[in-house]
Amino acid sequence: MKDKKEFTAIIAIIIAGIFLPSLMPVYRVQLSELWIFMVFASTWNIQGGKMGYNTFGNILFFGLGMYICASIQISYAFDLAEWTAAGGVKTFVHTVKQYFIGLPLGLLLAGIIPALIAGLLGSLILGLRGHYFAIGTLGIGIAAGEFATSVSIWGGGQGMTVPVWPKVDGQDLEILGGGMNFFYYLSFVLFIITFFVLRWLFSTRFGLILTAIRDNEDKAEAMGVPTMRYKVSGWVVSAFFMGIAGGIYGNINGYIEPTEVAFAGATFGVYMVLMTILGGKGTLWGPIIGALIFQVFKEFFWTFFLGWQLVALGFLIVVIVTFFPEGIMGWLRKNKPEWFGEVIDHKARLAQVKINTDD
Amino acid sequence: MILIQAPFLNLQALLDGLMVGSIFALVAYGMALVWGVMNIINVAQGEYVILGGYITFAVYKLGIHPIYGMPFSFLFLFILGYILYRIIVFRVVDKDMFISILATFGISIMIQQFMNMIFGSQVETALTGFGTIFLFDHNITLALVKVFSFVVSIIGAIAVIYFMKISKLGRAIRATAQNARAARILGVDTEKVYAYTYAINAGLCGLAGSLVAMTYTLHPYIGLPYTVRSFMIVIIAGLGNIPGVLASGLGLGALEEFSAYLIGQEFRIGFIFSLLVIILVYRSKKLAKKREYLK
Amino acid sequence: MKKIIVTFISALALLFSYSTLSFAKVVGDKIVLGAAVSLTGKYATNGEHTQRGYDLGAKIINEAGGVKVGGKTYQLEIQYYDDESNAAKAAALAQRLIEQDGVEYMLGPYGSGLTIAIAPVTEKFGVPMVEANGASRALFTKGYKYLFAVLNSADQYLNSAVDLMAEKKKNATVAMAFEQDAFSLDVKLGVMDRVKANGMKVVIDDALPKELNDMTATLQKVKALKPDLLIVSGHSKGAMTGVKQITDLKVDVPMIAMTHCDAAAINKNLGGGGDYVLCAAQWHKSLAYKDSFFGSGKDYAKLFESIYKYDPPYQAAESSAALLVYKEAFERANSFDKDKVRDALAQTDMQTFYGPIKFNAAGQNTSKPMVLFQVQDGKNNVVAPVKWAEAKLIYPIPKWSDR
Amino acid sequence: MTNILEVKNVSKFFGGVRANEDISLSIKQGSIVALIGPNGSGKTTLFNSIVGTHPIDTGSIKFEDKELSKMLVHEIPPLGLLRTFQQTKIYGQMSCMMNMKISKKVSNNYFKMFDTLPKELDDEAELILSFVGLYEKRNLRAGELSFGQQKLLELAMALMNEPKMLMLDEPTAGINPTLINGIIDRLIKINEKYNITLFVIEHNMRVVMNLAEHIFCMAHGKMLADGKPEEIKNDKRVIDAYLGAH
Repeated sequence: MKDKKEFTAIIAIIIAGIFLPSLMPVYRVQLSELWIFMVFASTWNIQGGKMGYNTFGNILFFGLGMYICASIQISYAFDLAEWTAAGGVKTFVHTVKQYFIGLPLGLLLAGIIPALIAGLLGSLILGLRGHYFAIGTLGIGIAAGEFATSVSIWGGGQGMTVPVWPKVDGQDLEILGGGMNFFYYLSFVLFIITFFVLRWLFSTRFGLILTAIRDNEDKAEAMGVPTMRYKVSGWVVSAFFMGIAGGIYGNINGYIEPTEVAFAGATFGVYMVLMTILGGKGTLWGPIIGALIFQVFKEFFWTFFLGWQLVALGFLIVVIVTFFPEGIMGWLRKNKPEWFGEVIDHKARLAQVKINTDD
Repeated sequence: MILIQAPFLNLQALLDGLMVGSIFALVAYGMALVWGVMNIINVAQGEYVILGGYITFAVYKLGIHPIYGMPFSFLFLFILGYILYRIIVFRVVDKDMFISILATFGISIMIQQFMNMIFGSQVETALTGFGTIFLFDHNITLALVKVFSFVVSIIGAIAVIYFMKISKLGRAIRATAQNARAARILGVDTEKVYAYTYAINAGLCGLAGSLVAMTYTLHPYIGLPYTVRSFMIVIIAGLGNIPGVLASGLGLGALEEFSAYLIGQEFRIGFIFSLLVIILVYRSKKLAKKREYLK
Repeated sequence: MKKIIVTFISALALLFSYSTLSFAKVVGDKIVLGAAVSLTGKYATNGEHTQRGYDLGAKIINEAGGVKVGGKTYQLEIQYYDDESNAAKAAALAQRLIEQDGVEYMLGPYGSGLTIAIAPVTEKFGVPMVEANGASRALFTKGYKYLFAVLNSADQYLNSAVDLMAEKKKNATVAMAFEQDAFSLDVKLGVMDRVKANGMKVVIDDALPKELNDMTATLQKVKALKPDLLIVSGHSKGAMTGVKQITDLKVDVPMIAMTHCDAAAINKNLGGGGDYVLCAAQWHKSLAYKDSFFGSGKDYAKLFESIYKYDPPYQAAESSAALLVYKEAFERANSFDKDKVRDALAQTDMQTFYGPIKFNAAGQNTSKPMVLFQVQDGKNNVVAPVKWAEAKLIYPIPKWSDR
Repeated sequence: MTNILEVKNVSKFFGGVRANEDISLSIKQGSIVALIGPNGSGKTTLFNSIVGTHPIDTGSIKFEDKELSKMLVHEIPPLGLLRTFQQTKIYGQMSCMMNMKISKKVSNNYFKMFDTLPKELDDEAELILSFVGLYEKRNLRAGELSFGQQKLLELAMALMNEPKMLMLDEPTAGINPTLINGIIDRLIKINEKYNITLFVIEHNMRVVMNLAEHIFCMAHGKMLADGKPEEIKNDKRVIDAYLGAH
């Protein structure tokens, strides 16, 4: 894609990201969700799009991140078990200091631990190919949720609450306009970082090899590429950002529940795939556009199709995957290849191969 | 450990397991069929089952004995399957399998919602009034309805196998499964074969569903476990291995029943999925030694 | 690339266009209450009971002249969203009702799990929420200021059943099967207290999965260990599956206690299989409570049945009661300021067809006892507390061989 | 001259089928060697065994005195031994240039993964593409090329990787006959200019005879004969088993 256009797009997004909450404060939740979704899609795209490994398991890292972050935030100040045990008869309140040391700590570990787990699991799971990989990861995602239901330190099926935004003498602390704004900007920043990291990653040899793996893994191996190393590294990157996204989302939602909030394979786990496909697999911008459109549709359904929203969603899914399997960017690439730096001159197509032996 | 305190429970668990397993096996047939022939993983499997159950339940509500619901369930789902194929599924047959997974997922949540609207989300069940049989002076208890469903699913299974062997359509399906292009060249109308394969799958699910309605309880959102298990069964058995499907279906049922005693029922799904992953990884590792991978 | 920017802009435009939809807490002569209930998903049955309860409450109050505030009468209107029985959605929708739709008075969702998910939100925005279906004890230990529950907390549901057992038999043995969710786990807490207090012995303690449709394993254990009391709690699924399979397997237990029997209508749907089961209920139509809107419980039941064609489960009754609480509070506060309303709610002390309602500091209705009824040939007859008992407890449950 | 590749008593069974049975051969540094034999005689299996696509049952394979038979597929090319495929394998969605550039050999250092491709790669890639005659097509998606052109691209990609020895599986199959002389010339140049040892499976005897200085002939999974082209041409067994078929 032409640099100038990309540049304008980036600027547009950054400006939007900074000013939207003040333009429409009442939509901050959906907006933060939008940025989170963009992170979902962009990171899923590393496997599903670039590498051709369709995973349903990335939700695992999201959920882990969510639980880890919350646990750290709490246990930095209090006893976690006491906190989760039936809500605890006494009420816990974080001081400003406790809160703002616990949170970054939590977010950091929420990124690192899932990344490590991805590294360990990766070498096992990424040995699977095609739909076996899809099913295997699906298994991991759901199993994680089911087992989290019985981790009592996390409140098991009860779920657990997340520390509330600290109060200074009764009033919500005013940083960046209170908790909601704070986490909005947090998710926004996370997205921006993710975006630039991926943008750089895809421009390096790494990104190209991922595409090579998608196109023909055997060939890559035969050319001496240690593909497993690339695949695992890719998953680690996804896990890292998904984990942090989870940590943030947990704080936005205020309440964590194993199978519906954290390891929500049936909702988020599927959304991230749809968003990417809708926008266009394997492109940097596809997932972002996909997420944007998807989120708008989703909110739209909730508002106007009360009780029918899932039917509408199901219908949307079917339409997307049957009619636009290559997504918006795919469509563009077909019709506007020059935007993707692909010179299509028919001279080249028709040109005969000639080898002049006299040189 | 309860299984040791009451040794008869082992036999009991085994029998219960086999009976549950037989229903799973029936559902798994359909999946194996569709997977093998059309290279599609049908995620809507579970919803077809539940829908089939509701058809039987509707019949039961009319005051007719639920066993007469079975043919209705089968036919209704058969037709539905055929229609769905003609509208949606045929678009994803030749596409990447992942696409088909998503498409059928879309179908499944739509069906869930429609069931919720039509039948309500009340937990329902159809009573057969079949009695209970006791063996070994009341140490073993079997609900006759389970025995009944066991028998039906076994018969259903055998029927499928024979259908595949004998009937013209069955042979066409097998041919297509082996090599669609060759079949086409030999004048098999693969489109038709696909459509009927998918319809038969749905029909089988319907039949299984009507057994579920009589044996267990129905709820619009309880479909997933059936889909999951049929995955498992087919993967363990391997594609195009119909007798294997029966075996692994029964095996899984028993295994699951024991896991319910040993590690607790709340882990059933978690257990199944972990098992799925472990099996996949194990098999891929074994192949990796031969420098190959699961295809 | 242009296309992308265009999409982006147009998307924003769409997002903006929502804000025109949102409307304020009081429009013209309408007071808007917000509620996210489960119209779909695993709680949809009870979500529906809840919604119907709310609707009926609003209907009756409006027909009786609505709510009088500052000499002007207002109609109650409820804005619903569907939380799909999903905690994440519930929380998001609460945010949405309050922020986008400007709702300032919330009604609770169905179920403890979802109420737990919503409570932090209403608390954050200081919006009062009168909830009728969140029984988990966890709700009342967090020091929430804006949460008011008209129902008894879950840890009281089956206590009286355990006590009954204790009366009948010294150091009896107990088998338990609880779903792994906020509500059932709390029921368990209460039960465990009583079990300890009465020096009973727990022989089976099973956890049921969320996608529950088979509990053969538990029941087979019960057959093997022959406990005196079997307790099952897993919403309607649990009650239905439990009774169905107890019937199929002819499990003989002297006493069986469950929750959600009436929501699952086990007395009708299971051809006598549900007989003799003890059921915990927040309310029962036979109770002699009265108020000026619905009259007695029986009248409420009649009215409900005439509209929705089935006997009202307590989930509906308590939901209707929530509306009465709001009306009364509005009129005492005589203002729409949400904090004034909140204080008025805190002082609530009223009689309804559903029972007396008076909140303690934690916002919990303590003045109303739970009731326990037993299914006796297809009818739900209250057997405890003795004060309300219509019929004698049948104990032990006759063996299947004699039924 | 030293032997660059030493294959000793290699056997490979697929179930009951003997794909390779007790194969031994050695290839001199810098030579061009051909491997001929009827279809299904186990030529490609031997190639696969050498580059580790499937493990061998018995025997040993040494490349520059390093034992290959226990190595994984991706560990072998860095040693300088590369193969092309009978059914072409290329990265269909990427442009030919990209195909070339990512074929460049890199050190095994982990962080090399995250290098951006240096500019000068373009010149090198273009040079090699024009060497095999694909220059005009460098910006097309590799998937759009014809089978023969993909063969050439694969050859080019292999050269990009700067191997010491190159194993070509039917390099002229599917290639426009008018080009064959060109290919032969190129292969010889590759051998001389870049001093790359060539090991070629080929059915086209004209190519073989013009190219190879030593020929191995396989039949039914066994090594039938080997020797100078002239000897092979007149070898009775070879004529019966293979050439006779012409």
